[in-house]
Amino acid sequence: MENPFAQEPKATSAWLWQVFTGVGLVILLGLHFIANHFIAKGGLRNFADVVAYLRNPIILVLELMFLVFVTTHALLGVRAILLDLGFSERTENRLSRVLGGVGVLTVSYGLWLTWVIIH
Amino acid sequence: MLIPHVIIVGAGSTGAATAHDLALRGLRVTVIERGEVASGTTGRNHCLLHAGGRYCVTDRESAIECIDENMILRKIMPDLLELNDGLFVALTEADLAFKERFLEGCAACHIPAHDIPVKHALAMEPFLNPGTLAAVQVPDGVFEPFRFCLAFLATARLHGAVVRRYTEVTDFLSSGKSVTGAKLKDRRTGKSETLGADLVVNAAGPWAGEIAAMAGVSVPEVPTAGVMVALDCRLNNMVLNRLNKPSDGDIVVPQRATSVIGTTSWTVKDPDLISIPPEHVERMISQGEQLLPLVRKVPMRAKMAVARPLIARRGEDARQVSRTFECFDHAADGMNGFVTIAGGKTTTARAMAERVADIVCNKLGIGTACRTRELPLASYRLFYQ
Amino acid sequence: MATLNYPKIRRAGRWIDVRRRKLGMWAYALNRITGIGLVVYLYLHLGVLSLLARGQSSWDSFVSLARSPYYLALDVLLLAGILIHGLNGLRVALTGFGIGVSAQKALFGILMLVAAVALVAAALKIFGG
Amino acid sequence: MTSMKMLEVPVQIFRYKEGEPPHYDTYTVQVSETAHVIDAMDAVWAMHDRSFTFRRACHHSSCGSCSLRINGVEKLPCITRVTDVWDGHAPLRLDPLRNFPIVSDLVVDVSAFFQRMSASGMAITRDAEPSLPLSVDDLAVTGVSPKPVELPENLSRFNRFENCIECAICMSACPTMATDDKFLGPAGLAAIYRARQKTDNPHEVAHLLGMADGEHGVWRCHSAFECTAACPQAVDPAGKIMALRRELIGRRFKKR
Repeated sequence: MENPFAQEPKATSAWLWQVFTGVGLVILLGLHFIANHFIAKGGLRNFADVVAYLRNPIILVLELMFLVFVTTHALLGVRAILLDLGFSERTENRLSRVLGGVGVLTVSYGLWLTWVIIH
Repeated sequence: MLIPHVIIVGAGSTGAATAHDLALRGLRVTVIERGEVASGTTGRNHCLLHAGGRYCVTDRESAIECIDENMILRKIMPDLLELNDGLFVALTEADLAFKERFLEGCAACHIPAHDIPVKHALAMEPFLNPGTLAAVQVPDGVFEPFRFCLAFLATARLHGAVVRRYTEVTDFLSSGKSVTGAKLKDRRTGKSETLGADLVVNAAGPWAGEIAAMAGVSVPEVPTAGVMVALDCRLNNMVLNRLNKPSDGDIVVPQRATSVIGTTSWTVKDPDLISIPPEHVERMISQGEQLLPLVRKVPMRAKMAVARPLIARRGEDARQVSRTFECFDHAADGMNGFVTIAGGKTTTARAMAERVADIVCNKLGIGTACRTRELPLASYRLFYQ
Repeated sequence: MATLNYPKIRRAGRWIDVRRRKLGMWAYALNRITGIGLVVYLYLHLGVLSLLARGQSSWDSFVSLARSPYYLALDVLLLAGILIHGLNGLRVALTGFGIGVSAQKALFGILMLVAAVALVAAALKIFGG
Repeated sequence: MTSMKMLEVPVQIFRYKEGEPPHYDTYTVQVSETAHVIDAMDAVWAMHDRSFTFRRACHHSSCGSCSLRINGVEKLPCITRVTDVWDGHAPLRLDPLRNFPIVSDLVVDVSAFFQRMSASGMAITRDAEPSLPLSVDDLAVTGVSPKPVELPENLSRFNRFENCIECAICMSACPTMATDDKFLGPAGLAAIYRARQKTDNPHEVAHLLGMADGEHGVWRCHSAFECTAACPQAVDPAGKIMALRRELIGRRFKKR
């Protein structure tokens, strides 16, 4: 059955993504923390170890997922706080777009960094 | 010609209904209320939409007013009423003996009354005293006094009426022997002003005497206080009345999430501050407990007291005083342009308004007839928008 | 009729005033404080990682600095923020799906207990080496 | 009148009049030990200061007009006993509701609240709902919200007013409401939920859920549950908001 209000702008998505990435982070962050600060002796890897660590394809995928999830979650959170200030419709849309841009930049920075490290 | 301007003093049920009636007849209306809407007698009433049974033996005039208005209000504010009927319950032989006179009274006043089997009554009212000897079902109802007034005022506004809350009448303007306006004080700003009027309607309930005095006339009114007790839980579906002559604590009105027991009756000097006598509260509990044995087991949610405006000569016993209303055209006392509507009860507010509006229009030479019997009221929520 | 309206800027900070408020309000305030803190940290973290791009020496010198107890203390603080935010987040998610709505206070209590235990364990691990 | 134990209660009241800076005035009033806070307010007005303005009507938590903050927390003074909120020494502080324009003293302009209630279209009377608690044991625990039960045939016609008395306390307690003036708010969303329960007409449902699903609908709620904590009528707005979220999420996944 077609959803009568499918066309209307909805906020469900934002919240669902926040929850989805949030739950994802609980898992990924667990791994990230354990891998980087507990397994690694002294709580931190030196340069060589980091490079070796990231060259492991599974780790690489997990870390990149982590990057995307954490950025999305963080910026959706910032957006929620900003929307609480009840700006005008236009300002709100603009803020959402700006935050989207910030997200893209953040992720691409992360990708670039990883690429540099691996090579 | 210029449309006449009428000032109504008081935004209780009478003032609100009068504003609606006059606005509907095309007059310019300003309601002056010193507090919030229904912050006086109306707000603190028993919420009982009378079917008239309570008065059908002792005061048929009131009884007939009640059943007529009851039926009209069902038409004009259907969404503002809990319509679950009421029971007149006999608990003693004396009550039982009263039943015949009660049924005669109902018949005489055209109040549909049904003598129903006790087990049927107990099925509908699981917490009713199991010792019940008889139960008569009548079309009682329950309203919400605050919204009752808001609905009338919201509709009056749609027809151009102005409602000024937190504004006090401090005096009246007069030229010779007639009132020409009022001196007002805005309690929100402390600023004073004057407002001209072709006529003033005094609908100040138990304060009508004070207001009338400002115009140099008097009203034979006895401010009579009553105590009510609201329980922390609803114990009955229908209004429960004691099947006997009106007396203290013989009605339990269910409303929303509470049951309200009422009421007592004693005359007071100053309606502004009525301290609640503890023994009256206890009397409400002990009386209510006869109808609903659980009453004493339930925590008390609130207790309130307010003065009702009863018309009488001083000294007369408040219970014997007729609950009907009266209009006073003070032209008879030598003061023109000043009319007082006193007595009555919220159930009959619309009829009171119709009566006083007829007098007002007659004095101002306006021919239009009353239309408040048929016209459904606007949403009370519009009052605040 | 002129009314008294408090400026938005003054109202904007109200969420942080939890005096005399109930548990849910504390949960919300905590979640927001930790959330903001974590966003700030995220970008600091990404900034620091740029040292990796500058090559071995700059990173390893940072690592040696980062092993000082003061820095580890900050790690514990960070971990506290993550645990509170993450676990309270679960409460928000669950109630949003209509799960445990009536028991949200107990839910919060339990989750925070878990957070506390995990934090202590982690702290011991971190300082224990 | 029999003798009753009286209390000497200092009451510190927020005062505001147009054009003057807001401040607090303190009055000491005499009330009986069983008095409610509204009786103390009445005494201030009647005996001490006639310029003091506040809203009130029914004095038994049915009209919802007297709502304010007692020592910072939203309450109905008509059902709040002085002895339950007064420590016996410090003045009892009375402030107007938050998140509403202040008209005068404790009087706020509640039009924003009623606009939301109108938007929901929730009728204040409902049919065929249990209006009584199940048993004596329930009286204590269920308070104002009887458990839903199957009514015997002859009882099913009973109707009753909604528990929500539109006191706007939830809008004052809500942290989101403090800044987001477009937020539908606890009562508004709870009303949408109640209205939605009443209808299966797809267009009405779409309209109601559409409102709830906007940027300033259920998703702005931060699950602080302050509304439910403050509600004097056990309406549980937060619970209703979560129920709406659940339905919206359900529909979102059904759609695809």
